[in-house]
Amino acid sequence: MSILIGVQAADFSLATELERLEALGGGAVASFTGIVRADAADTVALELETYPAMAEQALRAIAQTATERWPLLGVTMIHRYGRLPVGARIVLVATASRHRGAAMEACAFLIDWAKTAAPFWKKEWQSDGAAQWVEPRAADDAAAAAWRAHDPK
Amino acid sequence: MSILIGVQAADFSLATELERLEALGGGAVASFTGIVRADAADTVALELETYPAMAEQALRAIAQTATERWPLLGVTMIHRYGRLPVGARIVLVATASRHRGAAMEACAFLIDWAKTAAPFWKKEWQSDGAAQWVEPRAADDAAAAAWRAHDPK
Amino acid sequence: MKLDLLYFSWVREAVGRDGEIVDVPAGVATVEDLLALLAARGEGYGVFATTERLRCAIDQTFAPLSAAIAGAREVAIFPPVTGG
Amino acid sequence: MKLDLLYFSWVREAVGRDGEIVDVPAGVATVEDLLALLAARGEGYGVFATTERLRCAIDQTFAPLSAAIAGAREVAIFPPVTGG
Repeated sequence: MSILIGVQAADFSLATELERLEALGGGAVASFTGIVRADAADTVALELETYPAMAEQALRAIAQTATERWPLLGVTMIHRYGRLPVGARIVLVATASRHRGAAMEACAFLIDWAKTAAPFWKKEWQSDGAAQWVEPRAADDAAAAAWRAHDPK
Repeated sequence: MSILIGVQAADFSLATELERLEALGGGAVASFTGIVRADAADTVALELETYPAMAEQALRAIAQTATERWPLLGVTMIHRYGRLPVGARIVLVATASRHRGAAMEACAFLIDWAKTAAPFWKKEWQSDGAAQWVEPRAADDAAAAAWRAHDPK
Repeated sequence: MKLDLLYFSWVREAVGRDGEIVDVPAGVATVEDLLALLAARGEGYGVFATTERLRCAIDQTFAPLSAAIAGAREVAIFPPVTGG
Repeated sequence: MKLDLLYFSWVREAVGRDGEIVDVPAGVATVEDLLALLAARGEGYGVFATTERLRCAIDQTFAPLSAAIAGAREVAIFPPVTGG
């Protein structure tokens, strides 16, 4: 099992990260990338705050849980922090498996859990300089909770 | 809606393809890559045969169906043909959406349907020069059939 | 009626060619009828008798073997697909 | 008992600092007790009274607010996470 965790300000390379998973010989690689979206018309950036000492181990625990639930060969989770303009990548979760269903399901699990079980907070910056902290979404809690009841294939 | 379909012998660039989807402004990009896996110890390559006149429109019809079932901003499906050694990419399906669930579900749909509704046939080549056509898998038929009964979010 | 036939995968290999033009006689109404006609040629064409293992496309759209071929220009015969 | 406190997101902004070392008096057994102690300082510390909006981690592991702090070195107080 190959687990790669990144908590970083810098952007990452999709090619590098996915090729690392492709090379594990599994035949199936799935990925999800989250990008800063202009939710309100005047959002110009998201600021991602993290708890540095905790973030990497929280992501690693999520990845570890995924490897216990699905037959995975590799898991990559990279989460950025700092001020990220609209269009910038925030997070990558990606998996390698021999089975496409396992790769894709685990990927959905990883991002759902990253949203509720990793210490990151988002602040939305507007063009006029105003900013507000993003409120947690009930749908995100529900998505994470659904996996607790879920019996993976 | 941006649909990109490729039926080609050449490899593709994950960075190029995924960045195109990221640029659509949706905030969520999901992908699945299928790679030639050494199933038996002595498989050295897969040979992918296609029905060229039909393949692109069959993939386009699958992509179109996905856009009708999920709120997508973009769909990319690239399927290679020819002799592909172990480790080579065979297929990429990727989606962009405002919603991570839609992006990931549609991605799973696209690959499940590509396996049963696009005119490609795989032949497995062994190191001793022997080769056999891959038999269709009942599990693939079941996965595709499940989507017909599935009510997307 | 002239019809373009295309063969793929082990159908192509059994027949020894990737397609041909056939002159469809009267009374051959469906792909199944066509398969029976081809199977009757014997030798490699015997592959067309294994209808439960065969699939087809008419003018580049998947169709059941029971589909009518009237008006068709191109019929492709192949095993179940295994791509992806 | 000396304890490192860390504040994140709008907790940090309300308090005006990203953490501090507190000397935990006897009788303060849980994170909830600690929050009450902090809230009693008033002003920006009033944020610690909004316990239903607060979450915590003890020594870098998520914990319920009812968790005991005996033996802890670092307690972080923050709103529900919104990353990903």
